[in-house]
Amino acid sequence: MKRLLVITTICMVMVAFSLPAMGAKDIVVGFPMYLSGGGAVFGKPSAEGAKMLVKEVNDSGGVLGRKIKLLVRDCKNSPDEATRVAKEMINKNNIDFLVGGLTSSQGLALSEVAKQEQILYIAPISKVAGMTEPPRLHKYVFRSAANSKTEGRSGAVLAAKNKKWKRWATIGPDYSYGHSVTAAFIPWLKKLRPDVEIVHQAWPKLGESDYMPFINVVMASKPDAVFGSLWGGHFINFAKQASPLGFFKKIGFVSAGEAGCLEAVKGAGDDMPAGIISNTYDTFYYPDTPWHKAWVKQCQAFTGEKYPSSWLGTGYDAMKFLTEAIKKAGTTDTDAVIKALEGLTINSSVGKLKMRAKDHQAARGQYWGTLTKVPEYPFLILKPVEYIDAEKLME
Amino acid sequence: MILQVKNLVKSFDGFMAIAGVNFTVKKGELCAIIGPNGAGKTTLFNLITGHLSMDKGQIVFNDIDISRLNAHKVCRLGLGRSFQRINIFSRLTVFENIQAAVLTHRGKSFNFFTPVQPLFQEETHEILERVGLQEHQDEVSGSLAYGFQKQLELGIALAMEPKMLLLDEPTAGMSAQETRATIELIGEIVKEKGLTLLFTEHDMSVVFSISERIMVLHQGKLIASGPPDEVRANPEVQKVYMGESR
Amino acid sequence: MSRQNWVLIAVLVLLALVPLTGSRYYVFLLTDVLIFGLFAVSLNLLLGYTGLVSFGQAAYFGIGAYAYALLIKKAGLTFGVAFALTGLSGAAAALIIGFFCVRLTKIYFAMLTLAFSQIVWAIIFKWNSLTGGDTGIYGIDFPEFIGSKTKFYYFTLIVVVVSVFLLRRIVNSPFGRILTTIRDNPERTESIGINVKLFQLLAFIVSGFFSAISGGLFAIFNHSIFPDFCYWPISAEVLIMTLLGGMYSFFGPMVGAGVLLYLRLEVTSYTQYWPFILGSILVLLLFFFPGGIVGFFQDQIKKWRPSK
Amino acid sequence: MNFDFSFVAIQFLYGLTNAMFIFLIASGLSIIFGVLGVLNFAHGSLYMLGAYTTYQCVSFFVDSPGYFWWAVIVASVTVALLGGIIERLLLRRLYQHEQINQLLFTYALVLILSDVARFIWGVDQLSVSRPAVLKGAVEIFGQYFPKYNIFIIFLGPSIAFLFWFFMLRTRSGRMIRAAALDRETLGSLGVNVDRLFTVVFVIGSWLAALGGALVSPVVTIRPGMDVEIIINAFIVVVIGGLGSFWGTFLAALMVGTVYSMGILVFPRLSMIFIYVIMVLVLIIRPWGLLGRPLQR
Repeated sequence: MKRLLVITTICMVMVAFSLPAMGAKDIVVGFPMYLSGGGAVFGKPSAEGAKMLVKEVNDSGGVLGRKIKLLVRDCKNSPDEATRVAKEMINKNNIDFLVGGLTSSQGLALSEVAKQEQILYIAPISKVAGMTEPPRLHKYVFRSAANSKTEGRSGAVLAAKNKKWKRWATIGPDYSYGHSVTAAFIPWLKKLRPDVEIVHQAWPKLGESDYMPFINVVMASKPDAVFGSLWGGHFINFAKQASPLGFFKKIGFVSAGEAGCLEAVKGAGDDMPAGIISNTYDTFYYPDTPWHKAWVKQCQAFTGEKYPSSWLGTGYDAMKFLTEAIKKAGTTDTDAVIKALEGLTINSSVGKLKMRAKDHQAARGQYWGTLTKVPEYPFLILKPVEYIDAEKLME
Repeated sequence: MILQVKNLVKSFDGFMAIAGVNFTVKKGELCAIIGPNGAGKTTLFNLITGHLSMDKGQIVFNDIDISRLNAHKVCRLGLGRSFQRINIFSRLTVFENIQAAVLTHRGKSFNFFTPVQPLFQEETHEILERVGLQEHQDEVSGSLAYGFQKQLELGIALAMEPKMLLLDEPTAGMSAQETRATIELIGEIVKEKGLTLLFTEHDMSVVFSISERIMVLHQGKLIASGPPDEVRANPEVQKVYMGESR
Repeated sequence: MSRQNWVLIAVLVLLALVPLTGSRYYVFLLTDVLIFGLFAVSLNLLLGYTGLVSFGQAAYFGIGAYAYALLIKKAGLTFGVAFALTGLSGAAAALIIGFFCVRLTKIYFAMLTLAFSQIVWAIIFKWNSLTGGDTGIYGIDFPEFIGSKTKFYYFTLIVVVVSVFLLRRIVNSPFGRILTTIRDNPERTESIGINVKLFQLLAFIVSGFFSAISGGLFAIFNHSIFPDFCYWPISAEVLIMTLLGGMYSFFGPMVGAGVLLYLRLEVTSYTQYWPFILGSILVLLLFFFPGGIVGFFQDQIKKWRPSK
Repeated sequence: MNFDFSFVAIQFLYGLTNAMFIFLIASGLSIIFGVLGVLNFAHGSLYMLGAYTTYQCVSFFVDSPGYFWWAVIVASVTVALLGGIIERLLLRRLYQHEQINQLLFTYALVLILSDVARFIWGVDQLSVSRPAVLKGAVEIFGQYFPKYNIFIIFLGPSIAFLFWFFMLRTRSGRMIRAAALDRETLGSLGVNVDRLFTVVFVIGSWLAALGGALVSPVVTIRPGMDVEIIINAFIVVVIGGLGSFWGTFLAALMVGTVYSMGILVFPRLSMIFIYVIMVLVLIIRPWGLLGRPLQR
């Protein structure tokens, strides 16, 4: 009897909670993000970055006199979860806009939700090129991240600089991102350097914990250099296992997938190989300009960390595109905001950033450089580092 | 001859459980199999009813070779069975237990959409009455008293309208009073329906009171067979069985 | 008509009226609940009625979803044909997989069902050209005649009600009664002349059929499908729904699906530690309410009315 | 591509290393199933906790000599004790329940422990350095092969052998084997079955945690590693035969080497090979390579 009473009470409380909050005039943005599991190390700072922008905007009076309300939800590592969470937020929380998703398949999944539900979606991280290309391109999807095509091609630009690297191998996770970035890299490299050949392609599954057999096969094919697209923890795992073999000493390595980001260099510790060429979304130590310094300060203040994650920029930029577009449109009407977004240029974490009207893809380049040990930092940084502009690499 | 067992052999991991057993049972006969614990009685039953597959030998029931048949086929030929440990459908009611057996016996088990409840009410009640459980028909069988569960098990066996009954220790775990009542019930039913009975039993007074013939199993072999008095007088039986006195 | 049937009709009428409230939240939630409810009830034909712990039921859900999507998008079939074949695809897969599984018992059975579902998942994941690999199949639109969320809700309601009605007829049929005897005591069932393995296989096929139907419905509801539909956490989730509601009552799994989906929707709004909460609910359930929600209320009712 | 013999041999050795890790995890899973009859989904969680605790201990002990080994010992024992507590306080009460309840309880543990780890250690990728003596690589067949991997290749069989010795030659070992064969009889012989179950669960948990501790220098320690490993461990245990110790060893060797050699032949389909082996085993010998068929 007592138990019955307890259960009834619990039920009533729950029903009370579920009554939709009425009267909110906030602009509600749904932000599904990979927050539990292996990719959470990037999902978390990305969500932080979005929150930082929201705080910045709300502190200065909001947009159109309305506050932004950001709903961050965990969507684990699967596109299935991302779809479900997004649909829940659309139907339950009546979100006005959708931003988020981490893996490429999540980006594609959320893009599909946006199309079906006719809600504006901005992808802050997912890179798979196909998302902003026909047939999957549609009017509701935008991407503030770089795409795999520009990433792969910019990698090729750096790779082509070393004339000694003729025999190439690739290693990438066996899923959409790995395939698409590698597919962008190879033809561009061959275009720049017709004399190179691809001697082996390794495709470990996403989340592989044992790269040793793959490393061995790659080494057996005797390449001069390897193009990798293992990101985040996957790269750390790979590096930890490859380092003892002298892999990075013998073979050049060009790594897409933000292997040069702070999380990776800190996570790998001793095993992070110096001398490899890699990229990152942005950095807190470069460029040395006043606006970038101010931005880093903002990040430091917001996170309370001395070396803030470079991934803050992903969530920040996507949200900035959205809020700027709403400002420009003067309304939250989806069609009007879409119009406003097309061709919009914002002041992003990497400087001026333009959302192309043609394919809803931000013309975003990448910081590339060589991982180097410097006395100022307790970890490797990209030095020299350059920002490779995307416009030249995009169609 | 309703049952013929020829040269039956079964071993588990090299242990000879049944080492060449031969016997026959006549129609209408009341036979007991006795033997010390571990003599192979239950294994023998399991071999006959197809719950275990034999290594060698042949079993003929009612002129049909059942040596290689599965348990469910054997039982359809009219060989009813009860088990040493309680073996009923414990989450179902008493009525449903019996009714399930009636259903399969009447070939209705492949019916997917007819409501089951009204089927074979009469037949089921008849059996419930016969085993004295009509009072308890709506109780969940798993919560019945032990003796009732044993009766229910008998009822399930009877619902199949068998020609022959194999009862494995039908009074195991019963009080003296329950034992007597159960034995009387079995005796009555067997006579009334003209059944053949083959049973195992540890209670010697029960064995000698109703059996017409007794077979003694020891270490997987039959060492004696005959009317109760003859078996009782057999010196070898006395040595291996009675001598153990338990 | 019995009291239970009156209650069911009342619930049905209420469900039919929900879209009139104009709340897209409830329509969304209930569509989801109905689909997973059907999935859980079809699993429970194995779990609660036949005593078979299938730990790979997601396979048939996923096969249903992919079969529907492929038949519509690649084979270009009309909706009616594709939807009918969806159920059959699940039944066919269950026939093949079940043939091997029913030879085993208990935990071995559970392991084998799990193994097969992982294989189904791996095939779908790796067969890029057909299934789209990790990115799945997208753009599965509502069929024309149910071209809105409300219409799809009614469509789902009808399909689920018909399916559940059929399943209920099956569990109350002689066949269903035999399944319960197998659950309680497979050995004894054999001794009343039943080919136990055959009956288990039949139950497996029926369950696979309706699981695939729910998968097909979910494919339309979700508009895109992913290999994760076949992945083992989905199997675990539907098992939890079933136990939460109560595996020994016919509608228990439906209730479990409703409670779990609703809870998840609410809890995830407040915290990202939903797995922790789900785990704790599960532990409480196992230790204090082993009969599930419906089982618990049935017990309470029995206590108030000791004998009938 | 043409492969030298040396590369194939090295590839095989990598397969062996992986096999030994899987073996450590799977053997614990297998012995718990063999004796307690519980299929422990949370085994992967104990492995993950082993890795996290090792990380924690390494940061505590980092200044003392041989800190890595102390960390491994302290971490694995701590997690083993946690396993014991879980068995004593919770799992024990479910032995009388249906098997599905035990299965779901261990699944609930997976959910709870993953969030507890996330709560304590966050979502960052953590890493532990290899112990000083095992840094670097040695030359085998003209190729470099990491010292740490050699250590693991030798450690696996040693543990298998010690275990085998324990099971065959000691009284406790004989009791465990007897318990795996027939629980009821053992109880009637006056053995304290309750305590035996706890001991077995602790041993199993220890093996899982040891796996986690030893793997920590090779991979990143991160959320999600629990679920990744448990699937592989299940596959191995199924192929080898539930509850069969040597079966687990054999299956781990098979899975580890087939996977790494498969990469040489069909780089993308290596995982499928493993599943195919599993299906074949299940169809031909459902009780596994060295398991015993179930009577009834």
